Amino acid sequence: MDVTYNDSATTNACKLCTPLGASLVFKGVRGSVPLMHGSQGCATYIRRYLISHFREPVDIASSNFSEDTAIFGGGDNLKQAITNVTRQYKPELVGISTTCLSETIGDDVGLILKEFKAEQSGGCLPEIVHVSTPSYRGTHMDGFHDAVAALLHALASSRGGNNGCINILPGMVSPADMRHIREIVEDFDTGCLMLPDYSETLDGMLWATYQKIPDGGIGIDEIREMGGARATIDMSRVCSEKRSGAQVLKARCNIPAHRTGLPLGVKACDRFFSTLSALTRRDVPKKYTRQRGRLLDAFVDGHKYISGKRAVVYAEEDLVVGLAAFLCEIGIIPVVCASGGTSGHLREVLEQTLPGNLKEEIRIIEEADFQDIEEAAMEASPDLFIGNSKGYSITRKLGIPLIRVGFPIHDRFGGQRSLHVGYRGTQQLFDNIVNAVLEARQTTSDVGYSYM
Amino acid sequence: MDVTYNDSATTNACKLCTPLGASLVFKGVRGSVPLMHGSQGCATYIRRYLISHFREPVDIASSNFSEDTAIFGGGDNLKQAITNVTRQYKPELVGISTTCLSETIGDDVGLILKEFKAEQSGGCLPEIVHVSTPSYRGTHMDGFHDAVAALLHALASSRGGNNGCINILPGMVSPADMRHIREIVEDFDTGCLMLPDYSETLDGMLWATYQKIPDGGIGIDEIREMGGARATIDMSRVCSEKRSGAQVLKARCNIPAHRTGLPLGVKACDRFFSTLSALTRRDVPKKYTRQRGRLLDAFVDGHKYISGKRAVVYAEEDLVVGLAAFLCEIGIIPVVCASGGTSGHLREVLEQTLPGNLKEEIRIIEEADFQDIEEAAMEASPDLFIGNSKGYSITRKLGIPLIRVGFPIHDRFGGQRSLHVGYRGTQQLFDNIVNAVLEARQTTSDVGYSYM
Amino acid sequence: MTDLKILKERESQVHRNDLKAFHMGCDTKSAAGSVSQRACVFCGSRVVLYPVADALHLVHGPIGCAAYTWDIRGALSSGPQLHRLSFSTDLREEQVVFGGEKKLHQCLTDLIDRHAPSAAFVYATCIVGIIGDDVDAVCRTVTREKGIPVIPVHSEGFKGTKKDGYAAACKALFQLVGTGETKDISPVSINILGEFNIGGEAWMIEEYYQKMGVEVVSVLTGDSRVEKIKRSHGAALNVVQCSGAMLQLAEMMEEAYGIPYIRVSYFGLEDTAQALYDVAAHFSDHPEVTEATRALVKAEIGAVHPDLQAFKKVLKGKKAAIYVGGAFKAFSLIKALRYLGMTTVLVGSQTGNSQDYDLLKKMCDKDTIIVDDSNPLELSTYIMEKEADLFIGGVKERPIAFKMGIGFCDHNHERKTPLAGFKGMHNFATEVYTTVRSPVWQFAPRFGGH
Amino acid sequence: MTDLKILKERESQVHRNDLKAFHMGCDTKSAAGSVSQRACVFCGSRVVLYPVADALHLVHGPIGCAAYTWDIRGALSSGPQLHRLSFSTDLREEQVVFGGEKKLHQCLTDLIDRHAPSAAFVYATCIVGIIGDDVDAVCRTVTREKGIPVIPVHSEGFKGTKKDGYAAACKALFQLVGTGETKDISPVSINILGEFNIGGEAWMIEEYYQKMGVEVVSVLTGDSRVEKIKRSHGAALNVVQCSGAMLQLAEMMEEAYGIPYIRVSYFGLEDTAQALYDVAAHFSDHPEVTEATRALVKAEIGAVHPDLQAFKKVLKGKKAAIYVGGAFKAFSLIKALRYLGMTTVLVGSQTGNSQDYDLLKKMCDKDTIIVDDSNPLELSTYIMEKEADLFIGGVKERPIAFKMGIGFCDHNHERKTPLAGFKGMHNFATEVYTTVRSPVWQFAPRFGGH
Repeated sequence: MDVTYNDSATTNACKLCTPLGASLVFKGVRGSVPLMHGSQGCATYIRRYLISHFREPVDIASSNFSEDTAIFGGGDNLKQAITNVTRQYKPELVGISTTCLSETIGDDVGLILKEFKAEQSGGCLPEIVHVSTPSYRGTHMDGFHDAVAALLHALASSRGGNNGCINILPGMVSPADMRHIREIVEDFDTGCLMLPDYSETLDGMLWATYQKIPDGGIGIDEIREMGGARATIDMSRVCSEKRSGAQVLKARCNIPAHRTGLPLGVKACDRFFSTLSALTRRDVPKKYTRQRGRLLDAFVDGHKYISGKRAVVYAEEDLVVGLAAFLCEIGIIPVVCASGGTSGHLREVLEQTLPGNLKEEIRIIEEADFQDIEEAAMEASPDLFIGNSKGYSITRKLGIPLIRVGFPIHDRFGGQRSLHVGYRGTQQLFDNIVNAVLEARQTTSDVGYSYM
Repeated sequence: MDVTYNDSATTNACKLCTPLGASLVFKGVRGSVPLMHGSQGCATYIRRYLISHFREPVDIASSNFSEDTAIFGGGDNLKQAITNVTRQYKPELVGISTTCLSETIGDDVGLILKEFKAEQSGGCLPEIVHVSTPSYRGTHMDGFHDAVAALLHALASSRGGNNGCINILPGMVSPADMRHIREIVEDFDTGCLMLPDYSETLDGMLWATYQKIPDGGIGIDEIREMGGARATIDMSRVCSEKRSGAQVLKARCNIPAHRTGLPLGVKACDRFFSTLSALTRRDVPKKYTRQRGRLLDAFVDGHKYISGKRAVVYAEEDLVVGLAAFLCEIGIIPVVCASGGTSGHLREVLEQTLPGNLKEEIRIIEEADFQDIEEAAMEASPDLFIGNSKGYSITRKLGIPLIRVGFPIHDRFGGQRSLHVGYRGTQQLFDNIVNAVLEARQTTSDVGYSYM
Repeated sequence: MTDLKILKERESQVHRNDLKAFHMGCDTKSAAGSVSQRACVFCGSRVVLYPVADALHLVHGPIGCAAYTWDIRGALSSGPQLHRLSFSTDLREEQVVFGGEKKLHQCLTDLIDRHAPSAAFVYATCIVGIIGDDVDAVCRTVTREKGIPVIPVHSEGFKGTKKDGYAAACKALFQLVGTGETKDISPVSINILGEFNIGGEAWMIEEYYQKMGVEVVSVLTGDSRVEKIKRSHGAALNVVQCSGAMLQLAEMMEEAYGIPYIRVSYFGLEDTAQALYDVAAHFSDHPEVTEATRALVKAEIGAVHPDLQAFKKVLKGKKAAIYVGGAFKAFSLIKALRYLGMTTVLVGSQTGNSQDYDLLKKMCDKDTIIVDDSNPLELSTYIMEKEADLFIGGVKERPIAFKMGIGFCDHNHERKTPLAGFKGMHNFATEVYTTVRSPVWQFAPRFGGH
Repeated sequence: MTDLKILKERESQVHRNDLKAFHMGCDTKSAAGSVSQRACVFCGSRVVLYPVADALHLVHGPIGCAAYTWDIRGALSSGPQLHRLSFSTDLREEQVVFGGEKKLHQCLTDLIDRHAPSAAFVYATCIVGIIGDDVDAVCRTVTREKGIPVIPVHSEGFKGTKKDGYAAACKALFQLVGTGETKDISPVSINILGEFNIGGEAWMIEEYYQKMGVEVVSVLTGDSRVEKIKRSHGAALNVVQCSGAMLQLAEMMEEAYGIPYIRVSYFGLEDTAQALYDVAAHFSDHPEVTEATRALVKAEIGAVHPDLQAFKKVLKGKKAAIYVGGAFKAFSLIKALRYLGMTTVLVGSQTGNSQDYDLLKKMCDKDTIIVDDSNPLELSTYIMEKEADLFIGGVKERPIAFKMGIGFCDHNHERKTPLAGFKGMHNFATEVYTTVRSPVWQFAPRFGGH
């Protein structure tokens, strides 16, 4: 029997479902509560998964479908859910994502919300934004990008007049990344409107009293302001252009869009910094030229430890692109570049980005699961893995180090604080890679040098 | 036969010799070249040792004693050396440290320099500062502190009038630490005069043309200005007060001195920040209260992984004090606190700092070598070591992790960039400790969870 | 009281213990829009079946359900590790439109060929019912084709609560029970039900029974194998661990095979001893069992008692909050904490029933807060009001405790430490001691840290 | 030429190779104030004796000399690891004033009791001579008391150059030579001198000799044992590796025991083959040795040749700078680089003598810079002027190369990779290839990176 790829089972998925990405985006808006329209389990599982990475409360409400709901439609449940969330959390925004269940039974969420607003016309309602995220269509990254686009679609308005700010669509980076990106943009003396921004909401402080909705996030007014910005920098290169938030801003508010890719690795950072420099007509601040200088110095100091090493890279597609390009800069061959992502653009973007002479040595796997990655790794005799925690069992079998980046980090501490972007993030990653190689060499050596 | 401690051999020293510390200080002055008065080997060995940690060129000149010199005195060699260094390097300052050899033969360096200056009265000489550093008296830390005091003694002048700056005597911290300390002080809108400052000279960028003396360091004019500062913050608590640079500034220029200890751990950082706050009459900037908040959040998130663990700590004495106090904050018992240092104050300062209820569980070893540390560790059944690379062979035997801090880091990469101070440095250290424990648990487990 | 606005729908599910009777409004579905800590039907089934280590567990649906349950539990296996892999039919839009049976059949075939499992469980998730796949039919076909039991688990998330998921799992297991060989089984024999071998707990308990002279035919489902489950009807007694998870299987086995069952808990010294004595009592015609049990209990308690007394000195008077999945676990926790000198100021469960709550009411002090199917806002409010020193719950409760500067103990399936039995009590006490005594709380805002 | 101001004292030590004769001003002490890359007498002794793995190495002096030489070299031992510990009398002011003999005696006694070494070397450092300790007397006393050879090494740092340290070490070793049993030693036997088993090089070379049918009596001092050194006078031939380090011992053994010696190098295919053939030639009355040597060389070269050709394609035309301790090593490096298609644009050594430099002159192309006892300013100037792609040196040279964006290869004692023999050449070529071809240079300022 002829089995096409899509006919086979997924073993140890290298992706998550769409509503997770959308919820993460809603967690990055000030005063927002994510609400999933579907069964209770979806919200609970996703909360658990996010909590284990971020180690922060992650309240996601659910419309809690029952069997009746599935038969008679989820309208009443959704309305009740919005009402209850509003009463308990007093949110400024309720971010609704659908689940496969509500999508499959055919709930028309737009219509339900229209009815609801009409019914509640007397009261003071929060903003309600909804994004369609059936988990049988795409991955968490699609949910993420679609939620960004939905927010901009609902809120961004052309306000005639340039507010001088720069819009940043960072994609699914860490809270530490978001803080660093903001620091960089602001060091160009320019306002930064970043969507989403969960740098505080998912990496916050201890509380004296319980915060129903943690402080932080981009405000609704700020999302509106994105329609009056100087430009949009979209850090995704694989996201379909027509689906992207940058496109919404361009089409609606005429904001020029720049797709820089993730600023990871020297060249990608240079691209980002020179974009900022051009947009703001300011020189790159000395702080960053020094960081860059130290990074290059480290590249040289460390190159002999890692030159010619072979790495398996897996993550969200944009992170794979960033990592693979960076690895090629430092002389590590990304022999396997894999992602569970389904954008369809990974191969194309990688081929544009990576040096042509390595083409034959690099295996690109789109829509990968960890079984694919394991099989490819067994053939590729890699020296190390770079990716999230989920590859651990494979590296354990192979006896090689795993350098943990991205999401989720479930078997180490501080994933929310790990920095990937900028010269500083690249420096950390570089140091981690060199040290992983040194540690492996030291540990497996009979001699155990204390001097390497 | 009755063997007193000092009669026995030192096995695997946990200290270095005095001129190393002095040279490091001279590397932290702009336009300065360190010059060792003694045999060639001293400079070469010390250069090699420093290069292996900092991975930067470390030019240290030597007066290159020969047998004749040792017999007839080193005056001519020293003069010749200063002349040659001046001709080749065009330094602003030549920082002379003696070695055991020149000290033992009784060279009167002060007198030699006086003669030299008289002979050269026509020419344009660099500043020449000298510090007596016989390696049979004290350790590298004594050389370090004495060189700071010697520089201040030679250069700092009361200039009548407060320049508003704050003097920082950071002690032997990393370049990254120095950058961070400067960032903090400057974020209080206050000038920072830091002695020494090798943040750029020993952690620099690639060069287009060879730099005889790398850029960076505190300028001679700035050292002079230290005599007109608002206050001195001395981060050493073990250094004999009467020997310290802070005392020179107090005695000579009437600058108030504050001994904060190293800002490592929440309480020590709080002390440092509130000192700055009081001196500048400014609130602690929000950036730092947030760093502090996230750090405490991490303390709570991570406490269960590490509570009750037992650590062996060894380093320079002030670093031992900082680390031990920090460990007690997070519930790790520093069962062995050891240093090769000979200040005589380690026990006293630790006893002031550490919680009384742990007294019986903590073994303090002054003037330790690694044989002492190993023996103490074997008895203390520790879970981890925290210290420089030199403890690796012991942790390898014990099969427990070594968290590398301080100097030297010879078996890992990026020691010059490792941050120990501030809330941010404490955060990194905390994350490293938790992750070392998690890694050990994961690796040694039969199950190999990818979820911890 | 606090300024918390309890949702109207939830007013009957939050109570303060006092002399007045109250009726807990439990066993209901969660209010729409509540951030319930509950999971779904699928979760209930997955929890029960997960530890069957030589079975293939195929989740039929879009990727989420499988992705979120991949290797997250501490249920150990002494042999095969097949249960730790995550298999999904990973349904795409095409299958949602045209049906997923063909893909299910293909996936099952491929996976059985590749992994050679002893049986396969096929979990039907939310949309499978909606798109109308006949999962039973596909399972029957593959059973026939591959010669191993391929068992559907009807665990559509929305079709009830986690408890319904337990029931679906029990039904699935019951299809295996009775199909194996039972000769050579001792008359002094039991099955252990509702024990999932978290951190090796089942191994500890099996060892107790071995020492007592009682044969353990099957553990359901800790470190379980399909072959053992098949012959579990040969046991003389079913010993059902606290949670309601597997009571239904015991009832089905009683009805079908006449095997009596008793309910026990292995948590805490008292309950563990009671459990072993109860089993011994069942075999009272074998007095040597009771004798061995006495010796065992004495030795085991003797081994942990001194440490526990030392912990007690420090823990005396500390206050605990408990929010767990099943109410039965809460009973044991209250007792165990009391043994350590601690009081329980809040207790609740996701899935307790009326009898459970009546019993809780009796066990608890006056003013203890008792809640059913609670949420973060309620839980955070009450732990602060009650000044709890410790929160016992699962991963979703952890950040609530931590944000407020309160110690935490994981008593859920993700933990890696065995907490059952006598040694487990020692582990539990150590963990409680460790978290409560940590110096980090000095920095918590509630203790004046800032 | 460049604007570098060569120190007047150093003008005779820096040359551009051309047709005119030049006389290298070498074998002098370093100019005061020059940042020489040289070490001292102690360093020379320590390098030679360090690999004797079952001896105690006690450094008599203040702490520095011992601290900086603790476990920093890749000299491997197949057995005891005593050489990797760092022992010091750690002299303090008290001993400097009142003398250190008593402490030395005490330390030796303690350490011998604790570690039971086969012999002890006592390194006298700078101030020991000055304070007047009679180290020889203490050593004699302890020899008598403990019954093992306790040998003074007169390595006061200022009393000459590194070469004088080699001499002191040779004298120390010579005290052991001749005190062991020599029966059972084959007439076809050698000692390997000047090979320190960095990364296991001595083991590779010993294996070659074994395959040739030549008995290796003793390696001096790689993976060495005191017992073996004692019987090394039983060998028929001393084979002295390139560096001048141990030539003096060979000369002393020739004089005392009539053992002839030959000088060889194991670096590069050509030199290694030559070394083995030279040894075989010495035993020409055993033609099977020559035969075995031919087979060995053929097989070994065959194994590495294809890779080397592949490297050569990429490396052809690249330019190298060499600055190493001994000049003999430089000869081999030039040849090896030439074999890889590379040219040498700068070459120098810390300790070469006139003959060495005359030979270098002959080997090098026109305009190659030749330096003796150079310093960072000179080296950096010339590597930039000559646009070197690779710098071969030690740890102190590394940052000079790296700062200027030039590849680097460590050919000193701290490396961990064996570079000797045929496989070593493969390692060397791999390392050169790896560093020269790294993509990081694209960012170097000299290639327009900024």
